[in-house]
Amino acid sequence: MISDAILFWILAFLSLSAGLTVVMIANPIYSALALVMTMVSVAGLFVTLGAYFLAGVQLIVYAGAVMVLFVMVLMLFDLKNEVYAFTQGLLTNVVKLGCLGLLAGLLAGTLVLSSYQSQEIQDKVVAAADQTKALGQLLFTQYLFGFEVLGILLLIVAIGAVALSRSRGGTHHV
Amino acid sequence: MYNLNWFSQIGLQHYLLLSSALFICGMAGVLLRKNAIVILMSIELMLNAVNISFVAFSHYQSKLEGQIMVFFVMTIAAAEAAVGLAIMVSIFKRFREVNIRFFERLKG
Amino acid sequence: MNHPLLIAVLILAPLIGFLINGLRYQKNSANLSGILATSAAVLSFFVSVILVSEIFSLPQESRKIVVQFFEWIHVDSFRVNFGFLLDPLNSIMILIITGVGSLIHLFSIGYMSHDHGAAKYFAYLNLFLFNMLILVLADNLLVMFVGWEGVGLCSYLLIGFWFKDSQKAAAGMKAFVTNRVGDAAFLLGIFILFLTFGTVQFSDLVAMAPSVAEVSWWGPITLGTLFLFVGATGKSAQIPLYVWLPDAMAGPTPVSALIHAATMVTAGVYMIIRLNPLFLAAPNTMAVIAVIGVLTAVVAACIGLLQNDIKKILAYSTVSQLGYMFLACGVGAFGAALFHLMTHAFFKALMFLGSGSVIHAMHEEQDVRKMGGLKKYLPITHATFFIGWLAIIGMPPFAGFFSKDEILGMSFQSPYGNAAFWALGVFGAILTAFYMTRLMALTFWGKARFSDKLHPHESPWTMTLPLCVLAFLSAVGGWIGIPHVIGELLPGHPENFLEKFLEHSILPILDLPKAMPTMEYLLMGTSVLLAALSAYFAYTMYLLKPEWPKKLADKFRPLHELVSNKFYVDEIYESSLIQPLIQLSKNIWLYVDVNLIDKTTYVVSDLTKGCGGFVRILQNGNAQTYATYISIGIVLILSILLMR
Amino acid sequence: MNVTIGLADLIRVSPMIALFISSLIPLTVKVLKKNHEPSPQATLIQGLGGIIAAAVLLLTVYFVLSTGPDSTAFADSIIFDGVTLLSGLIALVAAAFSLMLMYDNPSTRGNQFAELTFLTMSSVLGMLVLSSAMDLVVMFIGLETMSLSLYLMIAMSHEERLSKEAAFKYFVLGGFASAVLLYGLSFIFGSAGTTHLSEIIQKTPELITSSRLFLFGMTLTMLGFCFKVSIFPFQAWTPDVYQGAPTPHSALMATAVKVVSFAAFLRIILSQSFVVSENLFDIFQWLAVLTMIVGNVAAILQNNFKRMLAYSSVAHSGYLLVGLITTGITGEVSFAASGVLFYLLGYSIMTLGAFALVSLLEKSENDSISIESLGGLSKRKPLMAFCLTLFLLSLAGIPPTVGFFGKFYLFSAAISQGLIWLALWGVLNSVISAYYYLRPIVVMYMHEGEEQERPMEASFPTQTVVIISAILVVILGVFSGPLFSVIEGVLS
Amino acid sequence: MLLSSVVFFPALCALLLSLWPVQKLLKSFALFLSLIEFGISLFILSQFDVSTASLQMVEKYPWIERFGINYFLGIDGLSIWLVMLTTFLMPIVILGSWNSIEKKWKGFLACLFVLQTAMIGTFLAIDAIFFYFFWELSLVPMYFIIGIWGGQRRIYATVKFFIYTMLGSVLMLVAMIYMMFLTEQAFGTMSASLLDFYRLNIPFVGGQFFSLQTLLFFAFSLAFAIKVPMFPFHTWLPDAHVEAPTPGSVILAGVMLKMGTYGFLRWVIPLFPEATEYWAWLFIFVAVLGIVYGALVAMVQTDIKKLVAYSSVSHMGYVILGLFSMNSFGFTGGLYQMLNHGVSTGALFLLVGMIYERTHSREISKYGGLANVLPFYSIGFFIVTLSSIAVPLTNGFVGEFLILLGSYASNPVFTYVAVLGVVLGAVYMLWMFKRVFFGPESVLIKEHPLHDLSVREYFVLVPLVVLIFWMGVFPKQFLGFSKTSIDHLVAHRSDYILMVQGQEGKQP
Repeated sequence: MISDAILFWILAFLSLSAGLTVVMIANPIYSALALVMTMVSVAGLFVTLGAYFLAGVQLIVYAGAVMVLFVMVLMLFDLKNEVYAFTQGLLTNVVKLGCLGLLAGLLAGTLVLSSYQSQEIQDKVVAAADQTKALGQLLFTQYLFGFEVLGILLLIVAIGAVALSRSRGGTHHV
Repeated sequence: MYNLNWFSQIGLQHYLLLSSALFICGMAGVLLRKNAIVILMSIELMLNAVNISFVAFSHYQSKLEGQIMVFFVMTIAAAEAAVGLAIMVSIFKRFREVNIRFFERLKG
Repeated sequence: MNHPLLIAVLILAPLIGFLINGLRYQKNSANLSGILATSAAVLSFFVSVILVSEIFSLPQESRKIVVQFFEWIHVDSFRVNFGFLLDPLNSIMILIITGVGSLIHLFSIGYMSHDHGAAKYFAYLNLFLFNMLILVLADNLLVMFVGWEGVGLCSYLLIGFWFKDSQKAAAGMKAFVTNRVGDAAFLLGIFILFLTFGTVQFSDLVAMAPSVAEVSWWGPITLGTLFLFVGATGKSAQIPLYVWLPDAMAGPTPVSALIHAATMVTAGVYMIIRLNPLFLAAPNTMAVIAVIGVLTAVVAACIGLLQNDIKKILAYSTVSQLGYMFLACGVGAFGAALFHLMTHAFFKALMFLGSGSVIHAMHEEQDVRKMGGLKKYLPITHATFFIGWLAIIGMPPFAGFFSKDEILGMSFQSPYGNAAFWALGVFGAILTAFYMTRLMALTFWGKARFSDKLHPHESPWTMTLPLCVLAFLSAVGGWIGIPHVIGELLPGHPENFLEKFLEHSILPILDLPKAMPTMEYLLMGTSVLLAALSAYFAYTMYLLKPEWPKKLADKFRPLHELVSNKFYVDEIYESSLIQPLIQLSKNIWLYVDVNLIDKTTYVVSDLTKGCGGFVRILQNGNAQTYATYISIGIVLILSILLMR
Repeated sequence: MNVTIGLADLIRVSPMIALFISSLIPLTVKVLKKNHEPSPQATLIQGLGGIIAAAVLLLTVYFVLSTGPDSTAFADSIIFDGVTLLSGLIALVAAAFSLMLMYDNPSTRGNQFAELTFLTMSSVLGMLVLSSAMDLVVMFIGLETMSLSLYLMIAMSHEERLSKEAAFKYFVLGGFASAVLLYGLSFIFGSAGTTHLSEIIQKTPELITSSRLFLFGMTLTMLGFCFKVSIFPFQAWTPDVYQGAPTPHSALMATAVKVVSFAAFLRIILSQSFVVSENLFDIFQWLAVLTMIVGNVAAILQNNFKRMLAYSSVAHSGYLLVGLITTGITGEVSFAASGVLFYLLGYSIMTLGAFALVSLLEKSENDSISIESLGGLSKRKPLMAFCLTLFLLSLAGIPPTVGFFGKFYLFSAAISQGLIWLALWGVLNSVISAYYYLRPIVVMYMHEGEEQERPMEASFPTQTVVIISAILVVILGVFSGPLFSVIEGVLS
Repeated sequence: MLLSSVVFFPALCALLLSLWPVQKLLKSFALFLSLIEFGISLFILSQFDVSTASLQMVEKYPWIERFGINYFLGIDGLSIWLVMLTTFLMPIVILGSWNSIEKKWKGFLACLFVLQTAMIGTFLAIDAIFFYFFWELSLVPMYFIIGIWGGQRRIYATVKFFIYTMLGSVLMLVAMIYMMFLTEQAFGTMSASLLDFYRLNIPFVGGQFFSLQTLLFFAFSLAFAIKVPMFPFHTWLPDAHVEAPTPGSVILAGVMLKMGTYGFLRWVIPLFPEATEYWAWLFIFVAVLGIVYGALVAMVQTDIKKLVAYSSVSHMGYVILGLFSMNSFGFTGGLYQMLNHGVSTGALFLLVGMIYERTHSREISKYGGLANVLPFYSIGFFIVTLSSIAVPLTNGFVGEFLILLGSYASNPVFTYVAVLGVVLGAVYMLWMFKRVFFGPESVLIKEHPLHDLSVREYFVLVPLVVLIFWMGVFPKQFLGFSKTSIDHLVAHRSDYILMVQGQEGKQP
């Protein structure tokens, strides 16, 4: 248990600090790299929660594909190191931060004070393979429709992105 | 010792708090950052936070639906990122600008 | 005899005359129009003579002809017919109206012969007759009100006849509006009487009038009659609504003679006489009427003393004489009031027409200071005017003597009267004698004060004939109401014809003390003597010692100023009523309408637009700001959820 | 868990399949023609054909195959009930009209019409999914399908500056709102243990009081939908995006997107949250009032016609929210829900008409239609001016148009539930709205001498849209009674 | 079918006219159509049964069954003359605007006829929503008439008119809907029929403003008060009148204002008897205030049309005073005054329009001495002025007299103030008359070659003048049609129920 706790705290620290870095650091490339760090640690958290398949997907899809996309775009833009990370405006920023702080407080308060169903769960150690199988079963039965639509969505996005790139102002002029 | 217990006994609450912290972090990025691409990243961050919370719920209630949800969210996040980046690229190619303050022509 | 037909002809003849002349509006043949109109009036006169003889032929108790034409308004319990009633009381009136009216029509033919608008003039004159006849023949208050407003309307039209002159038009308007004040009160009177008695028929009202007098000031009868009296003050030019009448002299002179001396202005008196039992049941009203009457008599006479416009003098004289009539009504001597009404109609019409003749001769000059010595140029006019003068200052045996004397006597003797009324009345008579003599002296006697280029000449026969007829009537008209005390002295002991004739129309004054002949002689003598003295004084002052008036004026400068400016009544009305009203209206328009109500709407609309502007400011185009709104919204909503 | 999925399910979703397949046709043709743009007429006909086919199938599925409210498919993840049918049909009609506008509009016609058609139809596909979803997951996917297609469509406009900005803003804020919505969903899942709407609805009355987590989740989810239907304070994107996007897209967003979002919102609101949580009820009442006010007062000051219509659409969302709240407190598909759907129908038609006229007036892709530029329209195109007048009067809620009856049903429902003050706010706001709806009429008919030289091309499809809408505005108004009964019958 | 035809024939005319192919004969055709419409209404008048207070010639078809809303037309003594007034004024208006409208004749006529449909519909609709339908519909054509064919500040005026009136009426809509639900509670089925509304017993609590009947009462009253218009909601009227073209002013003053007073008579007073009774003082107070206020403000106007507009405020104050006196005198007088005002103010606006056509000025100060130049015009104007200031034997007198009588019977104190209006009315009208028609000829008059009334203008004026005297001398012929209805209203004010002719026995 303690090891779990230690692992959690490390991952939590990593993900949170990386997340903060994403937000705080001026250079977008560093932001992107920090985001990769966050994703990886989130994948680690998935592992601690026993979602091995998702952890894999997280690494491959997110940290791999998506983040590469981001980095590529950033490279493409060739943005110089920016001086200011944040938009200017003291008053508005104070308002924004205050608002965020309040929201954080609200959420934290609620989460701390809430009671949860089945707080202590039976430590059901399921083999990774079994779980993935179950996941697959669920995906192709109950959530089949969503899955199909998701497929179509990806197609749409693919075609749309191409179309956009070929549109006026896009990357590929015809 | 409640305090020590709270640190050593990791439960749903911890994950949820972490998730909310990340979520706020992402929100802060969206609200505060100047660079449009970083704003897109911040949205990704928020989605990740949501994912943590889903998985945590899924784990502690031993309901796999949460994981399915995460699976979908990831896909959609990817699609969203693709669309967002496509839009950004098309804008950047034309106007050479990623500062969010650039997009203030429409107002009033 | 077919009474409805006769009455219809009587009333409609002038209306038809009006329509014909009205449609010939722009035709430029004054004589033809005049003849048409005059024949309509004469026709009415003949018909009224026939009708009056009908009345005479009826037994004394039932001298009454009632004709109902059609139902006019019928709502719920309120039911009014176009109904007419002829009884001894208004027989006299219709004779005066159609008779004097015809004469004045005749006079007008000559007077208006050079005017382009003659057709219109005669049309209006006929319309006036029509309305006046409706007024006096009406058998209920509402139909009377029709005539009441109708004559006011004609008066308005005729005063403003020469409307190109703004002042004359304004005078017409002043007359109408002042009358309207009275009319509004008249309406209220009608409401009160209707709601009290449930009817507006004269016969019913008179029959229902309680025999016990109403003591309270707020009783319905007192209130109703008071309002009717206010109506009468408007129509009959009494304080405080008399101001229109002197201005009304802006109209053609025959109009002044007909409307503003002989007939219309007496409508108020007629109305009170018509409803005399009702007024008798309200002693408070009677007191008010008497006081107002005598005050008007004196005040108007005072003003008349120093006027220089010949017609204005006559106008104030009219006001004053009307005051006597109201005094008579107020002391319950309704017969005397009617009597004076009649004699006054004769001599005042005569004097107005005479003044018209003078003005005609003087080429529209009306200032007596610029006349003088007209006696030799206008012999007939002078002669007739002289008779009128004698009549008005109350010299026996001319008409004015009998009627005025009766009023003065009654104001002393009647239970409603007292010595003060009598004294004031006599004072008024003295003043009357003075200003009338002044008028005669300045106009006809002494030296001519007009330029040599002017050659006054006597008027044509159409103008002098009416003068003669009226002079005759002014001379002998009083004999139909010879008082008993004098009658007894005369051969054949002529009885008071008028009194007998009106016996059933007018309630006798109860507990009238038995007249003491000596007392009556005394009163009579005093007033005649004083009037004669006053006349002599005036004669002296204006003919023999022409420097006196100026000396006197210098000596009593403030008083002279006050009187010659008519006590500043017009000015007071103007500055205390009319100007404030206009200012008030302008201000409420500006401040309430434009500034308050409209501004409020603008403020509301500006506020809305302001909110819109605020939203537009919030909508600053920055996606992050929008995201902030979303966040703030979420925070607020979640915290509200938690807090409550 | 025994889940069987078979042919029946496929038949149920046949409208979506038809839509998907037909959406691919123009693209395929384009590919076969070696990337040369096929004739736009053919593309338009293909697109319209697909939409009509979908509509017909939708009707068939509803009236022939399904028997009652339990006609679900794919393991209860989607449902074909009255709400689906009506909102789906309205969305399809709106999409068809928008497509006809795209055919003509200078910022959308030309060499990418095939792709645009594909994206439009994909978006509609997402809408159908959204309006029929009974599972939060599916709902989210539908929402994203619809939105992502729209982002792309807007970004593809020939006009570059403003539409790119609009696309970007829409995307960022949309993504942000999606994240919020998802976060809410996670809470709901966490406290209710399911993503299935019918189970959630069952559990709501108990959970909403006992579990704060669930309350938050429900609220955040609803707020996510509030964003889509532009409820204050989540309305800020609306004017910017409607103004910047090509007019046909704005038309689509203002109508179809709003309709299906409201339909999905309706499903969530039917969870009786309002009945149980007084707070939530109060908050939403205020949101409705504020939305109306904000939309209307801001619209007063607008000079850009599209932007004005956008604000007016915000205000209309406020009215609709009144209806939704009424539905919420009855807790069942009642006459309030019928009112909402009727209003959506009427609102869609008149808004489409108005946008169609804007589209008709646009000469080039960079054109912006100010209200002043409508000057003299009554002389140049009296029929079009008359139609626009009808739309505006209808939007203002003047009889005999459908707008009046829509408001009548909506506010009747509110009054029947005792929400008189909401109805009062509603009618007062419609007075404010009259103020700005009258302005274009003033300009068209009453200003003289400032006639704009604006020769209009005789674009047949757009004019057809205008005229059909105008006729419908009147017909649906005068004969609203039977239609309303039909809607009520379909819903219950 | 009679009522349907009288309501919808004008709409058909509007359609016909907008499809009329040529400019030629357009006006004549419109005139012809309006005369046909007048003929239809005359036929209705001839078929009207004066012996019953029930609704006659009823047409009732379900419209929106779900809410119990019906296509429900019916006529009785309260509405018959208003319908007649509308149809009577229409040909006159068309004839009167022959030259004053210079452009877009087709649109103008279409607006006019649609307006006629809306107005007659308002007078005849017995169903709440149906009534509201026409009520709001009437705004639109009038909005266009003022806005397109009006004067300089027409847009300001027309928007003000529209917003003001709409503001009032939306509250009424809410109240109507609420009452429909009340009928559902009371009788089980929802109904928007006025006849069912009459049968409702709406709870009333005396001193409380926030009690049901009082609130409903005020919601309705506000709508009607703005339309009438009553002080202080009157400020839209002068603007609208001044800016409206002559026909617009005539219709606005002649008929549209009556929609407000008719609303009081048909809706407010019978529907909310207790509240009416309780709050009558307020309305009488405001009416009296309006009478005096309107007159005073009219007095100092410099624009003839504005003067006439404010005189309308004053005159409509009389109507309200009469209606809220709530006795037969008041009701009858109020109803009669509505017609009088329609005729005389309509005529006044026509006359003002005629002179405006000639000189293009409405400034009183620019006029003077017209009587000399245009004698027949002046006579016409004078007669109408007389009617307006209620000289006996003109129509105005009968109405004003009855109103004041009724008001005195119920409320003497206020009547004393109201009577001031009689005086002030004469003041402002005659003062204006003096300034315009009397005095020396002004520069403006000398500059313009003026011609007296043309044959067409005689055709416009003579019917009005004839009617002025006819109504003044034989009011009985007019009041006879309304007597039974008014008696019924007076007798059963607190439990007012209206039946449909032929179904009196049956309980609906």
